[in-house]
Amino acid sequence: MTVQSTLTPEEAPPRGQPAAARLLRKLAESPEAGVIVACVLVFAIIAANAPTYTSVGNLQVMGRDLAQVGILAVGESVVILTGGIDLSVGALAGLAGILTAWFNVNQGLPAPVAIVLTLVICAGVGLWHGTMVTRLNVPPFVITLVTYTVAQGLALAITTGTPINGIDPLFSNLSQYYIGRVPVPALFFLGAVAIAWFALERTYVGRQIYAVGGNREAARLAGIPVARRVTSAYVSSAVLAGVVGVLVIGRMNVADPSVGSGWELTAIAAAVVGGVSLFGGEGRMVGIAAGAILLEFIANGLLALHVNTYYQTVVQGAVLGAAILLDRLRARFFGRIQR
Amino acid sequence: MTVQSTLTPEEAPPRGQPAAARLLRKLAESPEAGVIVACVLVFAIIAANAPTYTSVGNLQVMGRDLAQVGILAVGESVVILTGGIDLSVGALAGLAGILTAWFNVNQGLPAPVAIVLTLVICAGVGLWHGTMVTRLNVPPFVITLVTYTVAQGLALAITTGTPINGIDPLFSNLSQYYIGRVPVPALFFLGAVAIAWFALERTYVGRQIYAVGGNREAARLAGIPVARRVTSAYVSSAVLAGVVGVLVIGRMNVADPSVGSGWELTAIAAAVVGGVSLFGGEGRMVGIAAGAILLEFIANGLLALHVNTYYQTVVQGAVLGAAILLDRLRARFFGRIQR
Amino acid sequence: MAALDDAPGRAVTARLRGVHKSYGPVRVLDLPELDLYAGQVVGVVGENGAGKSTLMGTLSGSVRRDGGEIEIDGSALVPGSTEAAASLGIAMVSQEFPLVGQLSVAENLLLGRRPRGSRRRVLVDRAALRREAREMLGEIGLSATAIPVGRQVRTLPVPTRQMIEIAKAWGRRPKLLILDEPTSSLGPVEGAQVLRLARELAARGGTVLFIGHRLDEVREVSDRVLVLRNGRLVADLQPGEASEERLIREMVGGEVTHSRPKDEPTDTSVLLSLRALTADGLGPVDLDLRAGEIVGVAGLMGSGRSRLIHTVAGAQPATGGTMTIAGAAYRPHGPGDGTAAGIAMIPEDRKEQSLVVFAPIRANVTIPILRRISSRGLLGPRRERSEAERITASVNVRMRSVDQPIGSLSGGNQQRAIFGRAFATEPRLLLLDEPTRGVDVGAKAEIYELIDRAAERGMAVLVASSELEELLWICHRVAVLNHGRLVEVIDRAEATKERIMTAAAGTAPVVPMSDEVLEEMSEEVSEDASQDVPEHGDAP
Amino acid sequence: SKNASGTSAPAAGTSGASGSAAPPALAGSVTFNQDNLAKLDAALKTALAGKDLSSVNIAMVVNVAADYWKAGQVGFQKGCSDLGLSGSHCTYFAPPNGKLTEQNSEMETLRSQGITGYAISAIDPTSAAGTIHTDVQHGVSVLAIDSPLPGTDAASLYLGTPNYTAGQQAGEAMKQVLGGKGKVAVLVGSLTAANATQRIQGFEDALKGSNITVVQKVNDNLSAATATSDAETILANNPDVNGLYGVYSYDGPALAQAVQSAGKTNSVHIVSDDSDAQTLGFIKSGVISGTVVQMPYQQGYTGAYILAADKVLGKDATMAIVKPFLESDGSTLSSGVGLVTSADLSAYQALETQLGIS
Ligand SMILES: Nc1ncnc2c1ncn2[C@@H]1O[C@H](COP(=O)(O)OP(=O)(O)OP(=O)(O)O)[C@@H](O)[C@H]1O
Ligand SMILES: Nc1ncnc2c1ncn2[C@@H]1O[C@H](COP(=O)(O)OP(=O)(O)OP(=O)(O)O)[C@@H](O)[C@H]1O
Ligand SMILES: [Mg+2]
Ligand SMILES: [Mg+2]
Repeated sequence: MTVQSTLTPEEAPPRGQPAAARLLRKLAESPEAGVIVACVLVFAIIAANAPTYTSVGNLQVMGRDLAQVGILAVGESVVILTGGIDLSVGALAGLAGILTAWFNVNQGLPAPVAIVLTLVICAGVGLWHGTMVTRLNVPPFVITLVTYTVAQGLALAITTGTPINGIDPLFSNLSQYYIGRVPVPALFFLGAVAIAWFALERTYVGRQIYAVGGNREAARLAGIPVARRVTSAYVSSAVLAGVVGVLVIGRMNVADPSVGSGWELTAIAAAVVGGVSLFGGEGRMVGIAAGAILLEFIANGLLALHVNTYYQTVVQGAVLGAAILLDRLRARFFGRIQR
Repeated sequence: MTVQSTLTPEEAPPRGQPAAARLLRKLAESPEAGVIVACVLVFAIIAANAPTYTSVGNLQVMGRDLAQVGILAVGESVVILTGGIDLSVGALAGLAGILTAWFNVNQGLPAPVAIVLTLVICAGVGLWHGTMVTRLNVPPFVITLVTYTVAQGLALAITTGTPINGIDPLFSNLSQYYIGRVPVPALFFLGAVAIAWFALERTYVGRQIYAVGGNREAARLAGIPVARRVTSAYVSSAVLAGVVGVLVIGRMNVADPSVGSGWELTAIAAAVVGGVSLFGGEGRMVGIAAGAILLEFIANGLLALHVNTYYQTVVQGAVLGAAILLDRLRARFFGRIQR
Repeated sequence: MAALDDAPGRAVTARLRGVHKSYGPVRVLDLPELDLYAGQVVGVVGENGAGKSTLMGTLSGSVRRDGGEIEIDGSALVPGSTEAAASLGIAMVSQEFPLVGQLSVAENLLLGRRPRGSRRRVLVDRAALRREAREMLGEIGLSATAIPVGRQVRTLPVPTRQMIEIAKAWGRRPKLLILDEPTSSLGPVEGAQVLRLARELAARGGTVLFIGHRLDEVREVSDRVLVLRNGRLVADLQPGEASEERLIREMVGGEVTHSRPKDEPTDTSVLLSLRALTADGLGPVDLDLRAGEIVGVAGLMGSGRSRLIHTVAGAQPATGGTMTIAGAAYRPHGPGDGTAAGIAMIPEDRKEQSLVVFAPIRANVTIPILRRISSRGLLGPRRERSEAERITASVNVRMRSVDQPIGSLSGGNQQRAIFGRAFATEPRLLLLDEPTRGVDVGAKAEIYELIDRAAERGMAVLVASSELEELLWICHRVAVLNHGRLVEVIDRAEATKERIMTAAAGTAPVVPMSDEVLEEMSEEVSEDASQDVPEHGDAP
Repeated sequence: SKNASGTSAPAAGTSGASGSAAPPALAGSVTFNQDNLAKLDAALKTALAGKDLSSVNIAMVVNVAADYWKAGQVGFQKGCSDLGLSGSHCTYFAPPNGKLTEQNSEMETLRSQGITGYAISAIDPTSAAGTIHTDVQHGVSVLAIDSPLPGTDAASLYLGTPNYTAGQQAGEAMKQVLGGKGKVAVLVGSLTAANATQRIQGFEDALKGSNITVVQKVNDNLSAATATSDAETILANNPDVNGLYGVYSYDGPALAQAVQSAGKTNSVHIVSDDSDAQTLGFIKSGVISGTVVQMPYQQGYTGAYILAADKVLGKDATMAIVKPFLESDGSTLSSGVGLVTSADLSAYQALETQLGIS
């Protein structure tokens, strides 16, 4: 009995399209396309209506803003890629700022020591999350919610509500200097994106993180140290939150306990808008960065446009909604078959 | 045709335990046991240390509090059971309060009409969520985040920040009266839990919702109208948010635009603490109610214990963390096979 | 069950002593003593739930054994560690196709390890990765043009994924290769290739554990056949002793027979009628199905068998043609319409398409009949339980109680439960897609009997299957699909394997498929914008 | 919400210099109403002397857990200890997030704890009305602090200063530093809290008739970090703005920080509220021209005395003692308002030290 092999896929159909059209189509199909297009559109529309929007000064402000929620989004995404979630990033960033300032001002430690100490503590928090999630099977949502609450509380308890003043000038140097005309914090954002991109796409550990998020059982059976990969995601997220905390106190020149809470939602939103699936294993750094940038474009743009304060939130929501619908319609017409 | 069955069922293993021990073990194995035990423990510990905690007055306060986040948690859970999430519940509750008051005060509609109109609008919002999720495949996190933002903004825009005064006394009658010594809002909470329990556990629609959340494709192929079930979950959640909004303005006797935001996190936390899986298909009303009650016991207890304001949040987080660890350890020793 | 003594000089690859495993109170595996020798293919058979997968799991580390010692080439194997097992040279192709759908073929092939000879320890050596992936595919006889290594795995059909899974295990150069039902989702060509690979490894001095339900296959490939029953080793046979009858007797502890179904159905009224039916990748199909008739659907992988089943069930939209059921026009907008028209379908993928694995059996078997068994919308727990018990009893599901999660049943028992629930909807038309995949001989015979009984009761049955013998055995007629088109309908009197295969493999004009599907099939995932060597480059 | 406001006449009225190049020196005032209140405290203490205070169980409920209220808490606790009340009969509560519902629950909880009286800075007077009504019916005395409670059972006595007046004073100061013309942006932490809306109203009313326009009002949602970012955004997008008003305690420093990093300290003038350490630092360095301050310490301290007297002496007897110290409206007991500028900074800091606040 002669039988032909059945695994050969059908040949590609003859395509009449020229190369450019195919490239365009390919771009339109990629899940990141929607958010990037939305970024460009939103930027263009606002710039056309608010002359100051594209001024160097305002772009610098946006750059500094991105160093906050944007960096958090990078860490958050890594956790989401493993199929988890980290609700603590905002509160932890706030606490990290307070801790650094407290070490520096109240305990008299030099700024670099205070920073390192804080980052180590943050790493410890990430380790704790990872351990609880992998060893005790605590749902990530729950354990990081606990940290969120505790961190917010600790920030209040340490300061008893009073901002910590008199931090080392090094902090504001970090935050308020420029390289060329690019503010240093914005470079931190770019750096975080670049490093995360590199780590996720170009290292074994990164690819294993995708594997763990995509199919945990398969990853485990293939001998990938699942617990270690998951834990490392939580550690990265927590350390990045620490970095944000340090940058924020530098920017404000004071450590205020009100900082950070609520940012986790924006960070998660940036990731999801950027194409990260909350089920894990899917999403890329380009999209995540674009998601964070889109949210910042909108938030800043509404101020630049002098939208009436009372309507700002509505408009912000509406623009976000429109951007997402756009992306969905794109996916419907150009997208690959969805899961 | 003769076939010898190969399928003799295995005998039940001989069990040496007496009935009582088996019942206890069965209880310990159920996923709701942990949170119920935690409720009892937390209540007992606080009651022993704060004499006013168990006073009728304070119990009434807790009852009224439960009518807020507790009812939201019920609706939220139904959405989570289908494998989705609804971030809009808190903001929508806030907006619903504003809308009702605005219809009543600014448009001069009678209170019942204002209430019905608001609930219809909320149902419309739920329908919108369901449609976007089922037809356009928008991630639930994203579409409800948009509603969250827009609802918060609309509440501000309608009121331009000033609370709406002079609402019909009917609202406060709803909220401030007692049946026996039980405050009416607490009865709303109990009613919502009972109805949700009944609908989920005792009707075919409810069981279909579990099936949809457990395996959407299997449910679809088995002929369950998946889109309709998912949409109905979002509608229930939105309508319950509307009910909470109406109750809240009654309790406060004014419609304040700051109400509601942030409650979604507590509602989700109540559900998750109560054993609902964020992946859908798993979790029961008893646990959800217990989760909401536990969070309220803790929040109110800290006030009753006169815990220093600055430490309250830390302690709240710590107690929550302890409750969850307890449950995890229970699951480890008694639990059924986890997914 | 002493070790075979025909291999006195052979090195022992794996030595198992007192290995056992229990789930709850049930001991599902209990092996006092077992040795596996180098240079052998060891077949393992047993009915569903006999403990085959559990045994393999303890060896590969995916299941943590409760006790006992395992030595691989003299080194002790730590329980429950896949890493330890892998480092001792054990590789497993498991029943569940554990690939990561979001990653590329190449990354899946080298999941959890680096390309050989690559000096980069931290950074992914993408060139080496792709090179080795292509080599790995080549080693098992697949060409990299057939399976582009940059393509996302979830866009590939099931059989291709299974071959990738085999290439993945093979590429680890294992000392002990475990194949858990590797051929159940494969076509004949690939199936034969897998058997060849097993022999090749044995010839090189490795050991292969080969689990299968197709007894002829197991006998053909094995040097030694182990039979498990209720977690115990009940027979350890040499190829000469392992006749099909003997194996079946040992597996089930008795005889199994199944006679061919009654001749032509007496009722000749047409129940389902398809005219020029087309759907994405399917058609045109013209077919009449009479009440009480069992019609098989044969074809190569990807020929559209599942699509035909899905289209009739309403799960995939028809793009043209007409369907009528008992004379009435039938235009489903979803599977719900199919159910309402009296159709029940059993899809091919249990885990993805049928079950809520973590939910109790009780909830799983009532899914399609929830509405019917409730009165005025209400459904009491007692009613649900009694229905569930009735359904599971009607198909002899082996279980402790209906409250057990269905995921804890063995594959065959899960399938029986699904059959039970399909019958519970009392359908007029039964659509079966690979109904006996991963099901043991005993249960298979029972399922055949259930199918017969359905036909006798007047149901029309449409069965898609990759097992030709199965179709020849149970069907009145066999419809053959080739590239989505219905090319021939063969009566049982004329049906032979050869005739069916000729029709199925014959070169037919390519069916027009929508651009989207073609594009989907021919393109690969772009891992990122800067991906340097696109697979298009390899294609002519 | 981190402030209240003052009625005492600002001493700021008459600074003549108004050149737009050099910021005109702003005269300040830090006298508040202390002398008056000190006399009242003494009178109450005398009346309470020798009485049994063991049944007194009082609380102070403020509107948010923030730095501003630190002084209020210190004052309240000092008042309690001066009266010899035990800590467990002296509850201080600050809603951690400044949410209306947090405050409402706490008020209901207090009643069930058998409180005899509380001083409250209501987040929303209307919503508190019902609870206050019930409380007063049950013999609990309620004292409005920080913002008055018109139309409630606690309308008869108010200890504090109207936010509207504080806003007006900020407006007056702004008029002076800008020399009567320019463009102003306002940064605030809430668009809903009464103290914020009243202050902005006062501020805008004070600017009426001048050539100063408010071009933008921005809400930072009670987050200091958002305030910083918003402040920078305002500056980047409004090159013609020359005046900034920061309403919440952290808004002033956020604006100052932004002005400093934009290098506009000479061209943009800031008026703020409250006396954060950072704000005072910026006053010293001249980045902030002036800040409107109140005396929450006194609201806590005198509040404790009044609540204790209500319980021990009875409401009428207490009112009789308080009466001579009231403002002309017959219900306001002013805790004063001041304007801290570089001129009176040291005097203000000396006062804080004396009260044990900082
Ligand atoms: N995770 C689990 N929890 C509980 N019971 C389980 C679990 N996994 C397997 N079992 C039980 O262990 C027994 C052996 O199962 P196993 O999967 O080894 O059977 P098998 O021989 O591979 O069957 P099949 O041919 O159907 O694949 C079955 O009774 C099954 O129900
Ligand atoms: N456009 C589509 N819409 C809905 N379902 C689809 C679509 N394309 C394919 N499917 C379903 O995807 C599944 C897998 O497709 P595949 O190509 O493997 O099936 P097939 O051609 O029917 O193969 P086989 O003959 O081996 O069953 C089938 O169940 C098919 O019904
Ligand atoms: Mg098996
Ligand atoms: Mg198929």
